[in-house]
Amino acid sequence: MLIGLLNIDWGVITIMLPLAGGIACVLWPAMSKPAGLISVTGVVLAIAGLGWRIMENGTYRHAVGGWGAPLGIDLFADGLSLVMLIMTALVGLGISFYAKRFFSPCDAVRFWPIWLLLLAALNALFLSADIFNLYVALEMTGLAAVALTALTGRIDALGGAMRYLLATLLGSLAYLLGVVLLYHDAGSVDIATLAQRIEPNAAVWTALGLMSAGLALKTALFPLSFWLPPAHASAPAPVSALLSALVIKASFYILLRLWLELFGAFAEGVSMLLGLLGAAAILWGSLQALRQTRIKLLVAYSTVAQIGYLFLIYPLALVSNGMAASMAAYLAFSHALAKSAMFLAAGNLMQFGGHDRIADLDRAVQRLPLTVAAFALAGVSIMGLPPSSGFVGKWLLLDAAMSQGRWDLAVVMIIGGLLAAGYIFKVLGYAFTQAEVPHDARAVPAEMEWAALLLAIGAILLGFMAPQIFALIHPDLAVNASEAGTVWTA
Amino acid sequence: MILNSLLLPGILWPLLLVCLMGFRTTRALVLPLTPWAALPALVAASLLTPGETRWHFPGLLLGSEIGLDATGQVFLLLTALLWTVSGVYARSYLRQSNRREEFYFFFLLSMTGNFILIVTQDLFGFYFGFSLMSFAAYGLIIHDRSAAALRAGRVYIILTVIAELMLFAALVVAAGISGATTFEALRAGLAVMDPADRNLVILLGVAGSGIKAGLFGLHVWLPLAHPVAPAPASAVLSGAMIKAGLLGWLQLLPLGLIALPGWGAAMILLGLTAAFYGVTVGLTQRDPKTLLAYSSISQMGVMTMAVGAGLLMPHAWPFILPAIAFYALHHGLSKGALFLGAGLAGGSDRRQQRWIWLGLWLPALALAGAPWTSGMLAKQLVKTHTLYAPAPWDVLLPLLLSVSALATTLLMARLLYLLRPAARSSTAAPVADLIAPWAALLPVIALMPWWFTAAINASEMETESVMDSLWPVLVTAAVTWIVLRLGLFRTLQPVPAGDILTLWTRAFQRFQLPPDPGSFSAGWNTLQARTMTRLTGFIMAVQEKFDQLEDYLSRWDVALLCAIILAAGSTGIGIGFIWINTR
Amino acid sequence: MDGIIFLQWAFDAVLGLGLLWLAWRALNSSDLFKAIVLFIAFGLLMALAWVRLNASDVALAEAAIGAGLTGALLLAALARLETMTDQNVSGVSAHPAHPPSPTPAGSRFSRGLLILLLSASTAGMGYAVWSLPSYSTGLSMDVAAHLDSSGVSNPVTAVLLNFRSYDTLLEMIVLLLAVLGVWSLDGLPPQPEKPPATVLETLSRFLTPVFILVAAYLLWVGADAPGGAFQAGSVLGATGVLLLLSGWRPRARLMQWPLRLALTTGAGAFILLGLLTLLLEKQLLAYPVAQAGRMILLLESLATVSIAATLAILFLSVSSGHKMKTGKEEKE
Amino acid sequence: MTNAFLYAFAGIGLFVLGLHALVVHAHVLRKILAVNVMGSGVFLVLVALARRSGEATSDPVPHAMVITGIVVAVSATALALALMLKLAGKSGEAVLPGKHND
Amino acid sequence: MDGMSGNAWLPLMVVASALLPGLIIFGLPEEKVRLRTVLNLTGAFAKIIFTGWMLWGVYHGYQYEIRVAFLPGLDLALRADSLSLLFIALSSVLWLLTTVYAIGYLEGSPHRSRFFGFFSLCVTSTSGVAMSGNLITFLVFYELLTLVTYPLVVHRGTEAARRAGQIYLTYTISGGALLLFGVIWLYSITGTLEFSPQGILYDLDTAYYPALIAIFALLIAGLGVKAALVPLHGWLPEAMVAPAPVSALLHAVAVVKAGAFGIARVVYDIYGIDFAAELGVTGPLAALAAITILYGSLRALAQDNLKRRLAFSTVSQVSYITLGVAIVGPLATIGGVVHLVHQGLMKITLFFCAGNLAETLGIHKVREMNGVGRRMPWTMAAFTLGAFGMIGVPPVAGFISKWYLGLGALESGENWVIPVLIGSSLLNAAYFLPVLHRAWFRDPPDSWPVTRDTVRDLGDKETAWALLLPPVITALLALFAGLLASAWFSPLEWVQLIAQRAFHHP
Repeated sequence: MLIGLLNIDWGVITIMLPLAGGIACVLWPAMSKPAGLISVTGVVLAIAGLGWRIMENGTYRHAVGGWGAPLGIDLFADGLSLVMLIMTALVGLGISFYAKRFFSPCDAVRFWPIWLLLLAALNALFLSADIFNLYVALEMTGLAAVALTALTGRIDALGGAMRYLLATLLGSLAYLLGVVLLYHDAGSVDIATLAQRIEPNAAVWTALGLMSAGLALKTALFPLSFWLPPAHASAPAPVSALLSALVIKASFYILLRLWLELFGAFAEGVSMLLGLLGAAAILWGSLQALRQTRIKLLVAYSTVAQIGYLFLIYPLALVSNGMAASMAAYLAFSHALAKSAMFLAAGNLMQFGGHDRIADLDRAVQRLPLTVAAFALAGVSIMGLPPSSGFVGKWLLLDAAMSQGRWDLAVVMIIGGLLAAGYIFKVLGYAFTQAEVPHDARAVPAEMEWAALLLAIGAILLGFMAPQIFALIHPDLAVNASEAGTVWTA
Repeated sequence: MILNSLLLPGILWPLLLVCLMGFRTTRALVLPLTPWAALPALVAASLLTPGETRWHFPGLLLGSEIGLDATGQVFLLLTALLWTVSGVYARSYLRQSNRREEFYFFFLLSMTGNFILIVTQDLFGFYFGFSLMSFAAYGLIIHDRSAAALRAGRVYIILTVIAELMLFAALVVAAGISGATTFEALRAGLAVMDPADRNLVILLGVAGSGIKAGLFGLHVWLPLAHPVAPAPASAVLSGAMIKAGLLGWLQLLPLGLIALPGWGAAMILLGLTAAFYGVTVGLTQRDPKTLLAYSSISQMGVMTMAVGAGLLMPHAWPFILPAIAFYALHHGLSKGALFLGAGLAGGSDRRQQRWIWLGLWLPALALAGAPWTSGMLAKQLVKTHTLYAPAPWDVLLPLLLSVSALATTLLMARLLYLLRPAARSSTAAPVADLIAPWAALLPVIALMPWWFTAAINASEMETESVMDSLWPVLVTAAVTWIVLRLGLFRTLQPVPAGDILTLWTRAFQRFQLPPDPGSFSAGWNTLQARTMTRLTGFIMAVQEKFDQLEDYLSRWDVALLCAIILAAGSTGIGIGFIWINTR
Repeated sequence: MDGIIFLQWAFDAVLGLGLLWLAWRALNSSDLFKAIVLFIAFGLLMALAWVRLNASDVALAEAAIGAGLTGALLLAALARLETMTDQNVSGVSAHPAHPPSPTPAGSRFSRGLLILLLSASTAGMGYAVWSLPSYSTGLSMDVAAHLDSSGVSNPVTAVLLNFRSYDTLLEMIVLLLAVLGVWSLDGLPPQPEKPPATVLETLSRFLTPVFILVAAYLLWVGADAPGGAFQAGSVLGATGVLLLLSGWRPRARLMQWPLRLALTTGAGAFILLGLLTLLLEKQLLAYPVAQAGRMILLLESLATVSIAATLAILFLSVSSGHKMKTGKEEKE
Repeated sequence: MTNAFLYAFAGIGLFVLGLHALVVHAHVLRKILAVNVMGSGVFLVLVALARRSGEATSDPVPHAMVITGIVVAVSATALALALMLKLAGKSGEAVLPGKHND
Repeated sequence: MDGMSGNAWLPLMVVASALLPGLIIFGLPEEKVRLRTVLNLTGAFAKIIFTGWMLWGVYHGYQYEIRVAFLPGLDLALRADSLSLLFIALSSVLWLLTTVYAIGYLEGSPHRSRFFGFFSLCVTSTSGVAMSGNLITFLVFYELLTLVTYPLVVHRGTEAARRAGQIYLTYTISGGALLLFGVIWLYSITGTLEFSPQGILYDLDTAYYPALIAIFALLIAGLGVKAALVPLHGWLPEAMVAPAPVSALLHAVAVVKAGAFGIARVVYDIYGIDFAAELGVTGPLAALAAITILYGSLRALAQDNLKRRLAFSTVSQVSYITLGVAIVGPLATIGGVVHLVHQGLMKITLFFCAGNLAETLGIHKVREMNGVGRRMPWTMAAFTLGAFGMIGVPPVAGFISKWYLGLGALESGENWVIPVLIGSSLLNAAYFLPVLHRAWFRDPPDSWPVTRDTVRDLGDKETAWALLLPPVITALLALFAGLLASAWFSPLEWVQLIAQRAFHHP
């Protein structure tokens, strides 16, 4: 029995379980909350099972319907997918426990089914090895995300959601046109098959351009980030956390996957372009974040900046370093933990003070210590200060940049860190001081504080797990404590 | 040997008392002991055998050597005696003062410093003692808190700090080059050092110690500080502490090892200048204590000259050294007695005042070098060896010394005139307690030359010397008589105490960077503020542009245009690539 | 023969140009209502194109969904919009309206740039398409090879419900998500009931049974010929739309459990079947060859119900802002 | 040679027309129309190019994909319309709001 | 390195001895005073014990090292060598005293759990900085130090505190960024960041030299912020709004010393002193240090706020360490490195005393200090010792540092250093002696400017014991560090061991 349990195909479960949970929520709205929590917890366990399997047997592949690629659709997971799944599960778990107390019963019945379907979509996306299936998963993700964004029904949320929906649809269509071109060029939508058949010709290049632009739009790469701040800032806090931590990672993941498997080999020029935009994103997002007077907008702009770091991987790691997958996974994971913690903390502050004006934080540090601690710890990671995962990620990027002589990018990263420190501590500074007009404060449930704090702690602890994560993605590249005598490369 | 080992407890005893004064419970207990704090050191100094005592403390500071040679013993004796007498004197002198405890606190600290600098033979101990004494003496000088005292204190402390630093520089350079930690090694090192380095060390050393010793040009603090301090403090300042500078020279300079004619000449010149200058300015003074201070400058000039002679004639040093030591002893005790006596003068009891005045004649005559006094012996000792000096000093020095003796005598006459019983009056008569310690000093002064001649088997107390030393007294008597008859000094305006200090301050004012550090700071702040305003304006403008740009980029059409550009650009890169390849 | 080919070419060319022209008119007409009508016409023309491309399944879906339902949704939304904003919004965007821009010059510049870029993009994409090999079978060989074991003989249905049934599963979820998303936007302002047009009422009374029959037929035939769950569902959905248009409203009781069940039944069936096959065959949605046909029919039937319910409810929500009672409000 | 490329070009044209409208029109309803036209264009390319295998055996996989796509499109359209109506109900006009809503 | 290795866990224990109490304290409710005190003191004593153990071990040639994989090719390494132990020993002793002081200082004030929590984390970071076995570990702890000190700086929660906090961060984070940049650049050239006695660069190709010079500049700029090198010192006076124990431990010891210590590490163990001299970077560094020494003192002159005056004094004094490091030669090294300890002892004394004045009598300004020596003789006695130490008067420890610096300057022919030392002492005297004059020789005012709502009921006591003992003890330590400088247990002796190991490597 136990053996049988272990042999369950956990990969499929990670998709089916939240789907079933979502449908259960639709059928029995009153059961939304328990169904949701059970599903999310189940997904965590399933991903643990999947991870165990991948570590035992190497990459995971499941031919849906038994047909196998290219006729059927394959589910596929390697270390990169696994880390993304783990990221989704852990962040999702944290946000779920937060949402448990955040939403009023009326909102809860609307939130849970959509969130569970979103979770399923994300898992499906990270597990997919089929570019058309990725399109469907992407659309699922997008629609669910838009629906969640508009959840409050406030006008700013609606406007943000509208923008977001149109942007995401456009992005999907561009991606789909790319899929079309690739399919007709190579006769398959399976990534592995495509990888064997693809050659750099006009169709492939056009597909590359369309897909890059579409996915960059969905990932909100500067200057296509115009939709992100309004959407992420106006959504309810747990939703903002989901959007910033997970949803943008979905399109980023697809782009990265395409690059790793299909385009990376020949699209060096476009890599440079993406890197350039990434650098611009870092600067612009950070500067804008610095200009904000409201926490959630600040955090949203911070996301714009952090996305920039993700795109620096293209010129740095993809081209010559060979560490792209692990670095991307690590950075994405790190950002997901930190940013979700930040948004949740911002949500707490909003609930606590009834607003999110930075200048009016009014001694939050004393009255809401856990939340401020969460914000601070997450901020440490965002700033890229040690000891945190953000630091490790930035270090890796910097290392890659320096070893390739990419001074410009290194300097941008450093400046980005400084600006990040500026906007994080802008918030923290006001959290210590008393506002001119003291406000009444409402209580914040302990679960909500702890959810934010635990995610933030996760962002810190992840900083000490870089070797493990890398080992997961590059099993051949074991990172161990070196002997005192070190390698000389000079 | 056992007697020798009394030295350390003797020296540290005042320090222990200071520490005990810190605790409220023990303070009352030790206060009665404080006047006698120097007594153990005096006993130890008089009992020990010089040259035998040498202790090495490797753990202390950077390795300490403690020991005494004969010169040191003389210095210690002098110092301890003077501190004891002054201490006892102060007990009564400050009976009414509410700052008695404070006085004793600094008194003991200075005393400790003074003792330490005498008994340590290493650089660090000396420097430590020197510093301790110097800084603690500040408390004695400004004891009265009068404006004059505070001013004197300020001048004193500034010069002290400068002295400290010069000495530090001298020591560190000398030690750095020679590797020495003891003065013995240091002197030996200096003797073989590169002349340029040596000159630097000597310059710094002479100047650094010279400030304490009242070297001409650096003496300005003396006439300010000595008069304003309480009489017992003045006594030790002028009698004992001033000798620390002299001792510094003796320890630091390579005396007796090599001839340094240039330095010798310089010091002789400085000494002579001081000797005459001190008298000249002193004569114009009306305050007896100021006059005494100038007298000290003058007398220290003589000793400076002797040191200079030592630099000229290394071979004669073994003879000059005892002369200097004795001169220091003589001057210290006499000057101490005079300061203490000056503190007694002015009582309302006429009879008592007359006796005190008569008592003051002894140290005054001694300083003047009258026959059979210590002064005569001291001057003779110094003069004897100047005869062997290279030309022109062999002629000039004895002559000038004689003239200086005359000058000193005149100064003493002036002093006695100023202190004459009718000249001053105050309400309260000094009590017996106050007179006793002073009186105790007088026989010592009187007997000192005899003891010393016996000790060194000298023949200076002979008739020739007597005759030599008699004429200044006679001349002075005559001059005094004439002056008094004619009333010449009535209208004389005293040179302000500190004389050339005005020059100093004026010079400094010219070169002072900002007159007040506050204004420097204020200017800095305005500059900062102005820069900040300009910067803020600039930043605001940039921020506005930023916001506009962000609004522009957030426009739907612009953003989509960017997306199209990205797509087309990415494709274009590739297609262009293909196109190039196919060509 | 040449003449026929030429005629075909000419027809195709005209059709293509017609599509472009209609699209252009629809997107740039001065009146929104006209734009939507043109869009519906465009959809119908698209269906024709699908037929020309041998894609009857797509043609059916396009006609029902792309033109029909989407058009209905658009019209309903426009109607609501007009009542809501109390003005004739149709004429609002007579010209391609720009958001106010800082300088007209900048605007002209960006418009020029846009045209330039779009032309370049068109050329680029056209070239990319042109550069594709002129002969390619895609996956048709694979499909043909496995058609026998798929349980159906219509290759499109085979792909949809067997080879790539996983896509279809996710698609059902997308539909569900659309409903959930629309529902979560509750709180639309109240909407005065319009008296149903009598003509429409009569028409719908007459058409409803016919449509249901057509749907059943499409579903049944989907296994072998063009047709299937989506087409059937959309026809069924269109029936619902017609009924709704004619003023029919489902009873409140029907709007609760039964509706929810109807909405989820397709996806639920997929999931249950998927899990079942996972348990039995160790593979998600791997039907045993013998049962494949039946299973597909079952799935299709349930999916049809879901699709129909979804489309109808979407229309209902958009057209009348009907509030789906949520859990809490239920109790109130 | 079939009519595949002809329709594919038409599809490209539709895509670009839709894109143009999406960029230049302010009214959300027009944007929704534009997205739909773009989608149709993509579908057209997808199916048209499947015709390259010849008259008889058209590739069924793109057909299935397009059916999927059409369903996705209608779902998205419904959501977009609902959102638009809600937004118009709150703000009084069906255009995209500016960047910041505070 | 004779390869003997002791208990590898000891360095970790030293770090944990501060970390664990800190973490527990965060969770303690405000009113658990006793438990918190016990935790604090236990940690402090445990740290002293572990440190003592390691001191013994290192003296006998053992090595303590623990490392754990952190990044590809880079480990987090904690290693106790003689230099790190010097810093550790200083910080552990002063931590204990400051803890006692802080307990007294903060008695009855709010948010103590937070305060002591961050306080302990700060000590943790300092320990980590001290025991870093490579530059990456150093960087980690160095940045951590920045972060955990921020809440202490803004502890009071006033607008002034917030602004000071922003300034503090602006400087330190920027410094951290420069440091990071330098480190990563260095890493890209060398592929290693291990501290090693001769540095890790000596056999690099000369083509790298320009880059190495630039890296040096970056590293020094990064470290110089914390070490308050002019013109990167601006944060230090501002950060004085923090509570006195914070100013005392952090800004006189932990933070600024972390910077100075880092400079020492970079010069000795990354570049290697000989290589650095060959590269020609030590001269400019020494010049910069000299400028800082003089500038800090000049600015201190003009400050009326006592803590600000002390802060500028710190700016000046900490650069002695840098100066000593930058002058190539064992004697200067001794002078610089021993000043790490000496300055720490003296400056913490001064800050403690300033805190006492503020806490007991509400005195914040120099001009309010009239006659305070009479009211608080022990405090002012300690202050006086500290001040004289700063001036460089024997036998207080400062003299020893200056002496060795002077000797070192002569040894390596950098004669210009001596005037700098003299000038600095002069200025030190100029800004300390007037303070002392006021305190001891002016008449006290009729009433003290007590501003606190609730004045402590001290009776006729000078101040609370917990406030009085620490400065007196540190003053005595400073005194004996100088007086017994050559004794076997003195910091100087230990530093000579360091210098010996640094300069006479096999």
